[in-house]
Amino acid sequence: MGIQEQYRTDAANLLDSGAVKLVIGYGEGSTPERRRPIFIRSAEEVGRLVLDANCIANLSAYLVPEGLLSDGKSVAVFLKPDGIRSVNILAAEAQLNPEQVVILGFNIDAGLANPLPGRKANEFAPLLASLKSAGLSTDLQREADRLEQMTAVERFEYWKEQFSKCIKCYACRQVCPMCYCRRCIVDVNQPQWVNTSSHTLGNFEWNIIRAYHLAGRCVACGGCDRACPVNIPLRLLNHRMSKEALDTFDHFAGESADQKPVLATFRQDDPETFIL
Amino acid sequence: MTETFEPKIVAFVCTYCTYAGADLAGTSRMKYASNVRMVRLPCTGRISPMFILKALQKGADGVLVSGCHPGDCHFAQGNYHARRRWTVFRSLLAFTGIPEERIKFSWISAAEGAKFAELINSITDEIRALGPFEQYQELQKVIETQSTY
Amino acid sequence: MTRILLHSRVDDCLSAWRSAGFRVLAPSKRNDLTRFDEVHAASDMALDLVLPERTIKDHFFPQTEPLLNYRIKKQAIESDEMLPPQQKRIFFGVRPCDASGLEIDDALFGWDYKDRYWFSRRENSVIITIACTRADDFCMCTSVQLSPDSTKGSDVMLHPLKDGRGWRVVTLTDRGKELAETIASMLQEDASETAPAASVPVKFDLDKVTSWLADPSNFESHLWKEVSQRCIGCGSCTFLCPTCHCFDIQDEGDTYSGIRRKNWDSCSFAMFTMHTSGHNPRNTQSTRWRQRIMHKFNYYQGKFGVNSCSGCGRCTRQCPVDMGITETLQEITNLPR
Amino acid sequence: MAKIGVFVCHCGENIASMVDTGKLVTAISGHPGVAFSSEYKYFCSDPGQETVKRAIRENNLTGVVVAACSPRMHEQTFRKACAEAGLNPYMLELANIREQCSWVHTDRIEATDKAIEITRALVEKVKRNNDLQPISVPVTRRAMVIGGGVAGIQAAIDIATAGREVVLVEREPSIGGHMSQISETFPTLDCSQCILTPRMVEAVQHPNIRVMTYAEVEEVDGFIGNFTVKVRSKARYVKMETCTGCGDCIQKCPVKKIPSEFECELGNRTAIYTPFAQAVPNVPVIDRSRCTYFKNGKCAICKKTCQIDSIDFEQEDKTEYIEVGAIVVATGFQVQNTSMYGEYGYGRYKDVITGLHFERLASASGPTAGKIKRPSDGKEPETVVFIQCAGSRDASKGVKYCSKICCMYTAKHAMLYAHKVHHGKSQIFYMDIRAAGKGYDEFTRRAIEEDEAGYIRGRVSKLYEENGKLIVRGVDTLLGKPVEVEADMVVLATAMVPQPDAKEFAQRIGIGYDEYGFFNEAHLKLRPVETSTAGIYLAGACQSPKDIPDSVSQASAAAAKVLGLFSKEQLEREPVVATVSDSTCAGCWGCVIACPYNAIDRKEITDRNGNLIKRVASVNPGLCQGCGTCVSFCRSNSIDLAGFTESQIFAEVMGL
Repeated sequence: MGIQEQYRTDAANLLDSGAVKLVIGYGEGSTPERRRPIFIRSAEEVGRLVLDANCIANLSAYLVPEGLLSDGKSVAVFLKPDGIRSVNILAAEAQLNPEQVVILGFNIDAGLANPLPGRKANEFAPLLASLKSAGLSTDLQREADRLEQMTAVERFEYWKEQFSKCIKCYACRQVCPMCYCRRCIVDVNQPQWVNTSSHTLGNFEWNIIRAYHLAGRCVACGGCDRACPVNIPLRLLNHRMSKEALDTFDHFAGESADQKPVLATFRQDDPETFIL
Repeated sequence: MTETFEPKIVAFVCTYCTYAGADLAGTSRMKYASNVRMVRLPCTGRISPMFILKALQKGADGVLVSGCHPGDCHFAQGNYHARRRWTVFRSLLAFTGIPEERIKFSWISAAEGAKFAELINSITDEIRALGPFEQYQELQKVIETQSTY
Repeated sequence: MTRILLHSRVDDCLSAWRSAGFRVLAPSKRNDLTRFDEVHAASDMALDLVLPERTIKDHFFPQTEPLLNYRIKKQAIESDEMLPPQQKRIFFGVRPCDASGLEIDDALFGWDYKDRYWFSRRENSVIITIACTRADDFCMCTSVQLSPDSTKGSDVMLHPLKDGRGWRVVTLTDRGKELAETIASMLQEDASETAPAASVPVKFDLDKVTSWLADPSNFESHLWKEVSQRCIGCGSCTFLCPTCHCFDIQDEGDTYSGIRRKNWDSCSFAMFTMHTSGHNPRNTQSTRWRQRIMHKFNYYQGKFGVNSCSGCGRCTRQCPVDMGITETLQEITNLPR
Repeated sequence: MAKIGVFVCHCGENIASMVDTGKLVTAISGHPGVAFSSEYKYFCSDPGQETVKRAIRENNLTGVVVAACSPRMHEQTFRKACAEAGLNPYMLELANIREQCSWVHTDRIEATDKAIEITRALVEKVKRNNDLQPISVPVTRRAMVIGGGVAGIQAAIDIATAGREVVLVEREPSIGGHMSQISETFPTLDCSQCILTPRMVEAVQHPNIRVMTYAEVEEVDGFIGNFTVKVRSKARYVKMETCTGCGDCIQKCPVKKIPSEFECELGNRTAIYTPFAQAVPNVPVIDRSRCTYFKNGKCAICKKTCQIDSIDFEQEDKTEYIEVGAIVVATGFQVQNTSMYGEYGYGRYKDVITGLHFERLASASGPTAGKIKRPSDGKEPETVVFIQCAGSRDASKGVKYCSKICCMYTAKHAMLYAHKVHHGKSQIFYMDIRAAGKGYDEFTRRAIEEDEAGYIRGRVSKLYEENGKLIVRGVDTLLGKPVEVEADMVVLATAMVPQPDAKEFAQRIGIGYDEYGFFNEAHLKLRPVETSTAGIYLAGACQSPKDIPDSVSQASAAAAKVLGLFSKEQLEREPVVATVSDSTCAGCWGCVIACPYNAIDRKEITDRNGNLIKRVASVNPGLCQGCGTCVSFCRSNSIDLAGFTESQIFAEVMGL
């Protein structure tokens, strides 16, 4: 039995047994390659579930809307390792109870979706530990290196051009599992810290502050980057922050559900190379 | 242009150490450059990264963030938290092309009036040499003008 | 009499137009984004796109636009209006859906008060549209009673020739004719056959949709929740839409001076209808999505006699969760009656 | 509409000589919102302050900026003036144009420009200042002292003698702590028991002190002035109320061979026991794990023996909640287990003992009645080797810090040994002799000069047994030669370490601790007896290794802090505290984790019917110290800090 069939069966069993009230998974999209999030509430519908290498979106953001988990019932969700890390962070930040999240875990390798054993976030601890020791994406690092090699002036020009495209649609924020704030900093208007107008200055501020807010929290699912309708390489900003968290503070976002936020904690011997 | 460029520098400081250190420089009648404008806060822990961005928007050519030495924080831990935030935010700014030379961080205690005066002078010299932060200021100028079509 | 413009003469046209004081914008690709941008040569253009990612709306109703600047004085506040420049522009290689979008929005920006920002730009612009010979999975102009060679909103229509050498030129308005005169010498008489327009299948039944939407009992239909379940509430569909036109007015500045700006806003945003009291009449994504559909295919129709959709399909094409107008209207079409 | 008054002070010539005050007044009077401006020679003088007050009244000013010296100088002066004129004192800002302007610049034009900018920015800030009222917190004027060693006893007596109630909680069956185990004390060699026992009795008999022994603090809730402490009194199986402490039960108890903890296992105790003869209270406890009755239901000899029926096998642990306004933590220390030093043979050779063992051997009330007898065969040792820093100052195996007392007690041990075994020879391996303290260096000199303690500067590399002798091999670094000493007994100057459960205890009561588990003071130099949690104070070796005089001083200092807090019924606090916006807080608890003062709690928001809507952070103004660390952590800007609000800072920066 392929993974898709297996997980359809698992989903049906979970729903039938009442173990979960909802399965959040992937369905056919509007083109053959596209997959879209779908919500399955009865075992009869599991045939709509699709699982293959095109299922790349991190569905964990659908776990946090208010009210979904407040009845104490469980929800099953298809998650890649990045999504499992998101669930850990959401749990660490008290946005959900990981006991209520049944994970249908998979990864994509060589164009195939493969099952990952485990059902609850904590069962994936060894997997996440191995991801941490494997380090951050070398592909992203190569892209980031290209920027790092520029002069500051060139880098500023690069980002100025990129940010000038931003239309402040906030797709990056909306698609992000970590952006669960009831009120985003950009919507604070007393005082208006971030210029909401989508001119380059306002866009600069918005994109910088969002990256900062994701420091030590981004799991590199790439959701924002794909969602951006104007193709700003947001992944690079987030990668830079992840690198800082990992290299400097040994913090790998979402390693466990009791991980403390990297910016709400400290060590007395945190390195400081730049303070005069 | 014969007039030398005088940079505008905004400093965000904690009241217990760096602000007091600056006061000490004053009571000791040390002399330093007049380019820095201080914003007094209770603790470096109160200094949000947005402050730095707003200072840049207001045309600052450089920013200084300063507080108590590690272990000396009046609030015990505020500067440790601040240090982490600075580490992260500073690398982000550098990555987006805001030169590290323009965003300075320091520990200056209430006893270090001389260090304060020297630092202000050296930062002012350094940023004067860098020239105005035109790239960022350009962003502000652009929004003050109507689009070209 | 038919005249054609050969691809090889486009550069000549550009110089002629430029010397006549026009700025020419065409689809181009810059910094990983396809959009209308100023071009100086045919090689700058990306005319083979089905559609650029962004619409020409951006150049008539910019995402952020200063309205006035002000200076806070001790006793009073001084202000000066900031009007758009009177720059003559040519939009070359517009698609029929985007061109139609402009005409759809003319109704909105001119019904009680003629929006100076919109119309001064409209009046200074000539729209040269290229009929579509290709479409993609998301195109749906035919579903909203337009077509791949619709002339709505265009001043000049270019029909690609079958042999791919150029376009047949059809002038549609006085402004279009005037413009064609400026390049008369670069056009040639030719009877070459034009390529067939793209075939764009009809995806939903607009009449069924509009009558269903007009029925007040469907306002609370369970359909709204179902179709919007995965909507994440970003504004990308509205901001990439050639007809969406909601905006917000913001003052931005420091202690001493500032600028009042008109910024795009989106009915998808939770904050869009947030009252100061904290009450939000559209407090769920389904009510916001319903508003968007209702506005486009019911209210706008009722007020201006036209639907506020030109069928470009960007809402689905660029949706982060593969949603969009087409799917909802198909669902409505397929409802049992 | 803001009506701001700006008062530009000349400070004699201090400001006026470098800042063109007239120009400053002109510039600022043209600034939006400035309703009044004036300059004067000395605004801090009485007539100057009168001018300010009059201007406030006559112009109905809503805020005041005094452009003068540092707020650290005269903020309070002008706040008071504002209050006297009917303006909220927090509607004042001081523009520092002296210390940070006129005194440090040399160009009058530049200085004037800077003064104008500074003043303007603060006008913008003060426009957004809010009326603030001092926070007043009711104070329960009863203290709890946790730990009944010498520090705890001292703190309790000091507080009680000043007239306040104290609850002294000790987890052992008797108060007294480590000091009661000590034989004589340096540098005076007076008997530890002799000086401590009267204090123990005083504590237990003090009308204001309630002593709870054999009791554990389980939880601390609340905040300064208003703590609720959950205390569990462990079952003693002996009725405190009736027991007379006659000791008959102890005499008759058949289980006699239990190594006594108090005697460092050099002596034995029974299953029903008091840790030592002078225990306070002198009421025994039954060691349930060793008692035959509890094991198999038989025996109960103690119950039969007791003439007043004070044995109660049915007793259970009792939990009570005690309301207190302040807490003194005096939980003391432990000695490090030195068995990790294979080279010293501790645990392997019976005659390698710790300093605390030696105290018991030397104690007149100890297992050997004060005779120095080695544990293996009870023989009097002819040669004793003392090894200092057996654990301290050793980052690789022991602890990095200096335990501070070992140099002194080793000298004392050598002395006591010399006094008791006149022909005995003592050899002390040491790294440095740290004898800073009143009479301390004299004391070590006496050990060397009068009592002939042989000090060898060097480390011990190996220790082994040969022919009934302990061979101590080391190096004398002063001579640069290896040395070998044949000893009959070896005493290790073991490190002082925190209680094994110190970290967990600190978490439970909400105070900080260092990498070892010593509790953190709020400020090492300036607030050494306070913790970062307001209302909780430290005394004694739970904070860092300390000797008796230091522990007692700190205990009295802590008592003084408590009494200061208890001097008023209400605690008045600066209103510079954080507040949370319930409507926007997402409940991520980052602020809760970041707060250095544990001042942020989780609060439940419920609807009218009591159904939970959400959980949000909530700042306890009694605990908040106003650092603002939470504010800059909060991603959604849902926390703000009074006096330094986001709006104020924004306006200040945008006004520059």
